[in-house]
Amino acid sequence: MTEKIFLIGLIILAIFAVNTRHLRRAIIYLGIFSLVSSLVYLFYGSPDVAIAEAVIGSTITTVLFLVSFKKSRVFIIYYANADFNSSDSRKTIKARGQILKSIEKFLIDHEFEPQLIMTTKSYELILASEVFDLLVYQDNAQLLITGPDEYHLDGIETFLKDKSFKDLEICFGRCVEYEEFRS
Amino acid sequence: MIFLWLGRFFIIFSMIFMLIGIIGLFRFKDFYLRILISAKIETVGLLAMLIGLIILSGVSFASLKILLIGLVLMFTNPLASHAIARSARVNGYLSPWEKIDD
Amino acid sequence: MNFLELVLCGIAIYTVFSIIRVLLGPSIWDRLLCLNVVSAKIIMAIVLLSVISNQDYLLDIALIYAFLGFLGTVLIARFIEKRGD
Amino acid sequence: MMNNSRSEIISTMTGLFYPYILLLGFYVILNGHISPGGGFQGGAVLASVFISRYLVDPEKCVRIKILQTAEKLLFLAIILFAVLIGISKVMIFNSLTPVVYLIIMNSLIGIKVCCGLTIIFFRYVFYEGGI
Amino acid sequence: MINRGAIKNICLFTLIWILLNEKLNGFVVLSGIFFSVISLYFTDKVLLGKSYSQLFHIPFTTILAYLIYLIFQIFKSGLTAIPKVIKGDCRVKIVDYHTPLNSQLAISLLANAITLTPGTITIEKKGNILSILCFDDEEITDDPELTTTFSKYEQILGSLKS
Repeated sequence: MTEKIFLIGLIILAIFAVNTRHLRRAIIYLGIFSLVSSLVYLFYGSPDVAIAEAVIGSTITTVLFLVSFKKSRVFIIYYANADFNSSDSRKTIKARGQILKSIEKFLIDHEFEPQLIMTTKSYELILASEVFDLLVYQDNAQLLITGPDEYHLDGIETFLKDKSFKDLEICFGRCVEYEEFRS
Repeated sequence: MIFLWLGRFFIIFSMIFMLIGIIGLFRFKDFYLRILISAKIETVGLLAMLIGLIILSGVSFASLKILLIGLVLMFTNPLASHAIARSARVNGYLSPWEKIDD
Repeated sequence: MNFLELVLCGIAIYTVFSIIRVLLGPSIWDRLLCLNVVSAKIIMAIVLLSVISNQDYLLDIALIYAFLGFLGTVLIARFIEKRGD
Repeated sequence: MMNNSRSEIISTMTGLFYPYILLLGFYVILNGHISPGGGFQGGAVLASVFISRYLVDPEKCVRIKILQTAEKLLFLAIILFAVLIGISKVMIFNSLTPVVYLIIMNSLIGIKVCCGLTIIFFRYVFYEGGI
Repeated sequence: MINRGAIKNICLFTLIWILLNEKLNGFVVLSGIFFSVISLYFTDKVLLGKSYSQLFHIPFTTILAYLIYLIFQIFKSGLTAIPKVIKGDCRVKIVDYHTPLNSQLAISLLANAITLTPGTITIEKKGNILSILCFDDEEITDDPELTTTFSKYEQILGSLKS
């Protein structure tokens, strides 16, 4: 009875670890998988394997996953808002979430590891001090997407063109100045 | 006989504590509140469960080993929660109460 | 069903609920926190199993988890703190 | 915000556990023939001491060359020991009781596994970019 | 290298070795002393680079008083945290606490105790200033209860040398 509950949990964890889009989450799912599976080994009477699973699963495999995960190409996305305390309308927030999600989907399809950073800094400060691959800047209902790399920006533009976001006005900038975007 | 019921009392006490911890995990909407209350109440449940099992199994090498497990957990468990809370703080993960304050 | 077996079953149900929180958790730190919670539950279940079945050698495995379980959590936490969700 | 990357509490408190983890590893290796455990598991426990040392001072590396030589020598020793026991069983009956044979074999395997896993860990962490 | 602290530590490790083996005879005691000496020597020479016995010198009475008071405090504040879970909403703040302790180990043990109690978590330690995450109650402004608890820990841990 009890071990069947743990077995069902194992199956759920395995499915989620394989299907998730974010590799960091997969590492944590696999950590819990190894914990639960070592308990299941005990239920079926093999403490030898359980000890090996406990030691290896909690230390060595974690290190190996983390080091090999660091080698994947990371794509840094900065998201900033013009006024941080602004209470946007519900529709705008929903559309912004959809856009960020579809950019992440595009990047994962092209074998990048997206990393989303939300800041409260101003536009000029981010351009001057931070290293980024894509900058998403929101001013009420307007959205500016810019970045130093021409190639991926073109790809994202063609990818986003197919979908229509009616609540946001998207503007792509190669090296657009902030004043031009404002006017 | 009294030891049997004392041990059972401690185990039921720990089960109630853990139930409250699980409810808290689902009820709070903020990470900092979850780590502050729920995860720590789980630790209370863990220690109470180990004390109950020591009382149930009497004086033997096995109960001394359970005592050793409890002692070790009292030194290693706070390290893990400190590492998690510090990592969230260093990264600048904001929670709703801070956004209101700024 | 024995009293201790009933307690073990209860811990199994609690573990499943913690796993659901791991799968739901909005940020990555919520998931990491629940890994810590699940590992505490598993240690408890191993100690209970050893008391139920009177096999003292199972306590060694719980002892190994108590000593080494925090290493994985600390390593993952350290990795995440620079890179975010 | 806070800039330095390692926590002082963790680096202070992890040092407290070193001898206990070593004792646990020796216990798992030596009692491999009567309780669960054995060479591989005990060696992995011993190797995790080095992983926890990485938390304390991340810059300090071990000399990998020495570990590699030791691992090769231990591998030879395992084979040679088994062959010698086999020969002596043929020549003189029951020269060594099985318990002593198992303990010596387990401890050789344990130290070899500890060397191997430590080499893997430091190789990954220091030459492949670190965590 | 051979001093009283090292002999005390070897006795402690031998006790733990007997506890792990779950039997008490001459062979177990002898092997326990042997492996204790080996692990202490290995820790000193390879892992730490310093003397373990000097670095982690904790008197037995101190650790006993610390643990007993800690368990008492954990259960007490665990009971007081239950209404907060049922109410379901709280506010959190970060306070800086300045300890008069000067030993590195004593401050770490204090931080451990703070983290283990429900309701408070140590986030950062810099020198002897601890950043603590705790509740933000409107009624209690100066946290007198928190400060008395901490000063009790400091009284217990004050005997540790730096």
